[in-house]
Amino acid sequence: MLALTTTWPDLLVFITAAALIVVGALGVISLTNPVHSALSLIITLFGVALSFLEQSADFLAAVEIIVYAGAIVVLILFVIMYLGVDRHPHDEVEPLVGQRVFAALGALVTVGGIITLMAKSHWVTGVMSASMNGTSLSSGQGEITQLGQSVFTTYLVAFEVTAALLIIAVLGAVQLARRDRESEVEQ
Amino acid sequence: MTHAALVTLLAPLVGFLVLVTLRRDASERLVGSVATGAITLSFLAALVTWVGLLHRSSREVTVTLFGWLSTGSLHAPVALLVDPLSVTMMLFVTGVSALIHLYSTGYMQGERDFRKFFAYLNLFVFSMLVLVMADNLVMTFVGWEGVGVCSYWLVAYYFDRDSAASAGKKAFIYNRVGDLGLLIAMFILFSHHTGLGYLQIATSASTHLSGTAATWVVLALLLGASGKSAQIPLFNWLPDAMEGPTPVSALIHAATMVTAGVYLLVRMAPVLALSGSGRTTIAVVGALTAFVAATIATSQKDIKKVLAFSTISQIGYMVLAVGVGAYGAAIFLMVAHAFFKALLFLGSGSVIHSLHGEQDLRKMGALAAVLPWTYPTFLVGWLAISGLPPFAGFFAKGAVLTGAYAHNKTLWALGVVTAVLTAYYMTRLFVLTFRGRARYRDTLDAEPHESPAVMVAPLVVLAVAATFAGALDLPWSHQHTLDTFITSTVGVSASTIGVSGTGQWTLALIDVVVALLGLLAAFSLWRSSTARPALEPRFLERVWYWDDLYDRGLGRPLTRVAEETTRVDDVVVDRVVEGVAGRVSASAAGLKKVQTGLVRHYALGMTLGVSLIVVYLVARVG
Amino acid sequence: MTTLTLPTINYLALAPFLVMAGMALVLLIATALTPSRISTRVATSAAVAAAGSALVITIVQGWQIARHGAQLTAAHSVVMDGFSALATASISSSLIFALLIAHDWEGRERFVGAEYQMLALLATSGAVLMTEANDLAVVFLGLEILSIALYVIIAFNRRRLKSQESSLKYFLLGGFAAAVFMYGAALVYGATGTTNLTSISYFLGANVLVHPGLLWAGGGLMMLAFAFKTQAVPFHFWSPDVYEGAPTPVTGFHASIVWGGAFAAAIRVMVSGLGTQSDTWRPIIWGLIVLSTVVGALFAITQVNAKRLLAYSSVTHSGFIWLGVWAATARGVAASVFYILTYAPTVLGSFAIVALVGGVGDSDHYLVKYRGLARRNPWVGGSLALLLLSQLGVPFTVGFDGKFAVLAASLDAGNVTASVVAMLAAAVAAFAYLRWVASLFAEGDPDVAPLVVPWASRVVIASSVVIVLVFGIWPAPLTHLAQHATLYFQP
Amino acid sequence: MSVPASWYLVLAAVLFGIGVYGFLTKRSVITMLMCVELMLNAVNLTFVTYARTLSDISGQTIVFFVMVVAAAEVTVGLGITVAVFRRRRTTSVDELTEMRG
Amino acid sequence: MHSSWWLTALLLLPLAGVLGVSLTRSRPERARRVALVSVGVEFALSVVVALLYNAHVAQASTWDFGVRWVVSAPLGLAYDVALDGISLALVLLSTLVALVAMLSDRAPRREPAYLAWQLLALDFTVGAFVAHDLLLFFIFFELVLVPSYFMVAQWGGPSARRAAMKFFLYTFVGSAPALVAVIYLGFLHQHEVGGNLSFNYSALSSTVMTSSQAVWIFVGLALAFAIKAPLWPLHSWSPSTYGEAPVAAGAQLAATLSKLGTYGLLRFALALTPLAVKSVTPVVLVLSVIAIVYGSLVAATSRDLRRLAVFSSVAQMGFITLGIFSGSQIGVTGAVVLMVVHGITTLGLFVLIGALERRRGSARLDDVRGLQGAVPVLSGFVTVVAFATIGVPGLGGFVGEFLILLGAFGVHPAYAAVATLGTVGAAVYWLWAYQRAFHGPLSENATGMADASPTERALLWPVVALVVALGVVPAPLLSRVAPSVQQIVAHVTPTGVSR
Repeated sequence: MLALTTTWPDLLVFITAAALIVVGALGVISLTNPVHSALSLIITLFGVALSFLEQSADFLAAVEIIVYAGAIVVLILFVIMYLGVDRHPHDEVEPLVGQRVFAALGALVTVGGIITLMAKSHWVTGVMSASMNGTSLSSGQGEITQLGQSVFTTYLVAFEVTAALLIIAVLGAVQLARRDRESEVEQ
Repeated sequence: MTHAALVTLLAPLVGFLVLVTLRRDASERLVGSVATGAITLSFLAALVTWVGLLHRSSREVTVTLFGWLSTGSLHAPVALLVDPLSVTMMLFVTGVSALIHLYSTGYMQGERDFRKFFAYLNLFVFSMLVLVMADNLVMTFVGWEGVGVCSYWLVAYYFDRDSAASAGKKAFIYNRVGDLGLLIAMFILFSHHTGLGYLQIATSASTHLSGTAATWVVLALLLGASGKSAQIPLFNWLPDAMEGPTPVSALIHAATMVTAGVYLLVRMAPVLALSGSGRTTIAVVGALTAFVAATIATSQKDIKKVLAFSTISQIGYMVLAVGVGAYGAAIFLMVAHAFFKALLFLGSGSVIHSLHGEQDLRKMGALAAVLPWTYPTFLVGWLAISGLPPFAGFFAKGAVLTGAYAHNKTLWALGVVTAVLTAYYMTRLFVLTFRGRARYRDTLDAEPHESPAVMVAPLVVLAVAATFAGALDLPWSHQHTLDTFITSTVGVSASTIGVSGTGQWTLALIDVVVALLGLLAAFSLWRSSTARPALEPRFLERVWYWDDLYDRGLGRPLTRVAEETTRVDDVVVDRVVEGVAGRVSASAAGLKKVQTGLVRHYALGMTLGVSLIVVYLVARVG
Repeated sequence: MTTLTLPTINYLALAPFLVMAGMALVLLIATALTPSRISTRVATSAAVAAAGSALVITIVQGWQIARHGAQLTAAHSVVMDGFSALATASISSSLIFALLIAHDWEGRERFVGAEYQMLALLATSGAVLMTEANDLAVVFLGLEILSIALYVIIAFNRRRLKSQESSLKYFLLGGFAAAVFMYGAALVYGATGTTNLTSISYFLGANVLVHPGLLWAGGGLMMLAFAFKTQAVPFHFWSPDVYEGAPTPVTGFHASIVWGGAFAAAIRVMVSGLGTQSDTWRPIIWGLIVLSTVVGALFAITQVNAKRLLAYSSVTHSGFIWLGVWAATARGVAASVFYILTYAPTVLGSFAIVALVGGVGDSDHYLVKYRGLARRNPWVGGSLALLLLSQLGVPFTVGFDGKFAVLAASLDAGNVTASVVAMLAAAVAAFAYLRWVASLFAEGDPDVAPLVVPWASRVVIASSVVIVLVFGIWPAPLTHLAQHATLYFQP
Repeated sequence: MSVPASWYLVLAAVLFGIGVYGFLTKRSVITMLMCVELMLNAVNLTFVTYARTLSDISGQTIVFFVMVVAAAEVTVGLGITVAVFRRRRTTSVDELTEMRG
Repeated sequence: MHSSWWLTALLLLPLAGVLGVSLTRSRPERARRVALVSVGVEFALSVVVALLYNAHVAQASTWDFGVRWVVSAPLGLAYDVALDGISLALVLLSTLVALVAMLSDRAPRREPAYLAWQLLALDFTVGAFVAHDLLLFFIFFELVLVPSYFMVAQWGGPSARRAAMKFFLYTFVGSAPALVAVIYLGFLHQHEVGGNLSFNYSALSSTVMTSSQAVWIFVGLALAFAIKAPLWPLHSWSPSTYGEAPVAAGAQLAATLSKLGTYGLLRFALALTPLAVKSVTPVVLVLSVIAIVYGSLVAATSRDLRRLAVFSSVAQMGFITLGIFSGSQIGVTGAVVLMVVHGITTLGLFVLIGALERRRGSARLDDVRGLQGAVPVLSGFVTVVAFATIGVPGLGGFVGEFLILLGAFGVHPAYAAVATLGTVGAAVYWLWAYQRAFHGPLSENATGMADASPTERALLWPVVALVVALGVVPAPLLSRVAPSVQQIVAHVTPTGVSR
């Protein structure tokens, strides 16, 4: 089955992407220094971008690198540096009794259950035609065009309201990060 | 005639209402006149009623006043039944009451709550009349309870004496237990569709009641009668009731109320007729009570206590008479007893009055000289109750014993023994009071004096009545005037009893002999002595330990049960609720620890929640 | 060359959102252009005006819907039906209340500027968007607009550490929940091939899924987000901490505006989108109901802090609203909407008083402070007592009518056990309210001065009391409205 | 032909699981934030995979929105973190326990 | 058929009183006058209604003054009031109790508020009694809790707050399942006949259901009612509540509010679920009999008049439930009579408790002796109340108890026989209690105590008069109650135990 449907390069790309993703993710959760975690996150993001590429989502792959790795993680790194929390690595002893066990249990059961449910459903049960006015992902057209069309038709409202989100982000950042001029009195 | 009956009934009520609304500072003369006048009026009206009834062809007259308890199939109107039985009762109740009212105006002079006393007394007479004049059981029950309430008030008249208060309570509660019987009897009758009116019952009992049901009714009635008429097993409230003023003892606890049970049984003769075993039980209870009470009376030291047990014993005779079907004899003895026992009580009241409240026989003696009126009248009463001819007691008791003889020889024998005892204890009482040394001088500083005229006059009237009441129902040539008169009600005539003329003479002779026996024995034993421990065993003095038995067997356990129940209520019932509430708050307090404030715990909780959902979905998808 | 045909947009449907977000933008620009900070009075007026306009617009919407029926617009991603109009109306009026409470609070705390109003408007616009979202993507965006703006205003009071701490907690858990929600949305997308709710329901109506596991997993995960926002146990953990930490005017947001959006979206997704699968998700909601009512009640009775108490109380109330969702019938939806519609003013009125009692600093909310309030300020104390009794479910208050409506709907659909459990839990929770009410009337500290009640709070308290009483005794107008708040699509 | 979609879906699920586990076990706010990013990336991966499987561009479009949301979230989240840090000198969530019960 | 405005006026008048009191609250004396006038007029109005009431309005029904006005169709909420003989009796009782209670009690502080709560309690009680709709009844039934709570908590004894809380929560927990049962029944009916949700009494009473459904509905409703009554063993809220309540509140609670429970049992729990009767009757009868015996036993040990009132009530409630579930028309009629009489005697008892507490600061019986010597008139009143409870004929209590026992005996002789013992129990506990405090030598702490004041006499004489009147001429009450009872009994036992 595997050999029949999958070409070796594809398989190789997948394995690479999967390796990047898993290693990066494990790095995020296992490294104690936030800076290292952030760098590890970038590895995952590259893996995700790679799998986007592999699944003909080229534009998203680019955005993933530029926005995520380029902007978000940099912002995170900036804050880590700004606060200087990298110099205070956290104690690796888990203070909460049973937290890890239950966390592992919860994550495993949830993910395992979801995978089971997916597998029971042959991984996908939807059909393309279900979308009332979705734009089909046809191979002939440029992916960006389709994406653009989708954004400005099906998801026009969604797209427009992201503006509100961005205003909030700006407003919030300003409001939160501003220092009070008057003395800060704990009440 | 119906109007006269109404006046008979309502005059005491009006008297009561007038007394209640009188000004607090009304003079004793006014109060006494109103009270006595009301009862006298009632008595006169009763006479008119009687005469009216005699001139009627129908001997049952129903006077319906208004509908009372009428709902569904229940019809219990306020209605009077004027028939020979009720008229007989009305006559002697109002008559004796009138005399005792008159007596009381003297006896109660200067007492606190004079007005209240007479109000209660009037109310009592009213209730008693309701009891005897009612046309149905429910209304009888009204009077039945009404006399109980008045008795409670009057026994506890000296309420600041704990013994009086307790006695009143005891009387009421014992009566209440008896009332259960009457209630149950009504319930059984009603559930057998006999109706609750006496005339209805008389006509429908034989068709609607099975033998078993009739027996249950009779037993229930007997319970009721034993409560009110102080029979075994509920007799021991009556001696305590002597805590009340002596006129009260005379009226309520000797002449009228305590005979209500007998009246009820006679009234229910149509039902009694259906249950042989029921009647036998009645007869046995009566005979036993007569005997037991008589034994106790031989050893009492309190003049009123002796009379109280004597009353119980005499009522025992009446009940015995009912049980053997000698209804006429029962009523005869009831009337005769009303006269001589009221006489004796009032006489003893006069004695007590003269001794400034002394009731102990040992501290009396030789009063014959100082009480010129009381002494002879008391003498009459003594002879009457002892059963010596020609006094009423001889005839009445004779009738009862004749009935018993015809029915059951054992019961008759018991009755005869009781007759000996009766003569014995009454003679003892008489001797200790009026003969011997003037022992009162040891304890009393003042000189005894005869009572005023208002007190003496009733004594004389009663003495006359006690002497001649025997004429009401003379057995010779089967006259049986009284018996014949009430036959229409009870349906059984003395002439059907079936003792031959010779037999009756023989029995009468035996009665006289045993009475003399007891009399002479007592004379010889008590003329010179005041204390004979051998003849006054503790067993008898303590009333066969009857009170102790109730106290140990019922009173104390019940008190404990009540206390335990209270504890259960405080501890268990409430604690269950508090416990549930406590458990809720405890679990709430325990739960509170879940909210640790640690965001990772919160996230974990959420994750586990999601896991649960996922597990459920996996399980559901199969 | 492909042509781009923009979808037609019914701006009436989007108008409430646009008015709110637009006013936020106007205020933002005004802040940027004016040299000094905008006065609170101006900012409040502007924001209230926007909310008021939104309210008016919903009336027009309702009129339109009554005449032309419900409609989809903007490529079916937005729906305008009776349900969205009523939910939006509830949210808009709640916003007016919340703004008025905040106005007095800002005065006490000496905050100036229009930042709070802007964020409140934006957050509310997110909630409004959720009520009319017909696409999982729009639901998600509405949810995030609402949430992210909330994170900021919860942390608004920079002087209070608790404010920031609670914001951070809420933010972390909210982000977590959002991610789970989106994962669920992705699975639903995979299961049905679309994110549009109408399409989903058509798809499910036309196809019987032999293997519904994927769909169920998606639905189950999405439910977490709704449960999270509506404070259903076990996804409620944030709420007491956030209620306690957040500035009191913001606390009032949760059970009114946030619930308006979250329950609206939950109902739309669960009933309209996944209504065919109700047999599957009902047991999950059953669990939420039982846990929320019981746990909320149990926690409520041990609280000593008014705001925490109200948080747990709203957890219990959330369970009641879920009862209506459980029914998944027109009656159920109407009942839940009615509940939200009436609970919002109740809880906002309560918080208006809590904010007043908290006083300057907005930090001391312990119940002991309420001792004797009804003696010092009879009207305020009496109002609070009434609002609490309404939450307790005493007849002739909206609280009873709401409980009655959801119970009726749930029983009508055959959910006896959960109904009984919920009622018993409500009885347990009664202790919490009653204790509070009792302390209001107790002999208080004579040295405590009576509260000064500024006009804005006065308006809020008076209106909420009027609503609670008038619609408690005469609920017909609201039940009528709720009855007509039908979903555009309901299987 | 590419690898089966199921592989990517499992990969995404695993990534999601790692994110969840990390979120539950890391104490630094910033690391937790990164874990949320991991989860969102799993979501994105799932969407893209389904977009390919269903041959529907919508899945990709939504990824776009998720990214916007992620950016906004991170901005605000870091803002809060900074604000808290100023007062408490810590980014450990375990020390934020002033409110409980 | 009379206009429904009579009932509406009955419901609006106390509310107007509340408004008046709150407007005049700054002048307490004037507020008191306003309150008294409104409750007085209310009483007069209820008397007028009683006189107007026609027991056989239509052949089919005994309901009069009816109107139905739907408030909210989706919720099934309706203003639906009507009177029949049973509710009429209880409405009269409520207004009388409210009037006397208000006259008998003065609050030491914040009296206007106290008066307003009393008026509200009256209003809600009347509302519950005139409700011809299960839901409306339930609403009023619940609502009564609020004024009761405030009256007890704010004007009660030292631990009144706790007591009031316990009372509120206890009853509230009980009514939680009741609401579920109410709604469930409504839907059963709606699903059967279609149309809007309706809780109309007449409509619901013809609902078809299985017997297990009937039992569940019964249990749900009966729990709430049994707690309110209170029926053993759900009485444990009452000692603390009656112990702490101020006199007027205590009178209202014990005399009328408790009747909401028994009324609900009869009117709704029993009459709406005929199929449940067979299976629940034994249970209720056993509980009733236990209540009678148990209440008497505990009452016998009580050293306090308030506690005596509590457990005496428990026993009396046992009689009432015995009557209600006797399945006999006579028994049910007796139960209604006893409800009224118990209300009146309890009212008298609370007025007396108030009188004693004003004089001695407590209604304790074990620290004083010989009161009859000091206060003969008050003692007389106590005696009358006691005898009415004991069931002495000629007083109202006898009529109730006798009818109950008579009716019950025909159907359930064993239960009735045991219950008859309770009549002895009442004598035991009352006479004991009376002897303890009123008999015996006058103790020092009772000397110089003032006897009944003119006001107290003016309040107690009507109570005595009523008790006597009900005992001597019960016909006016019976003739109004019986047709209504007959309808219920005929409905519950169609085969007809008409006895």
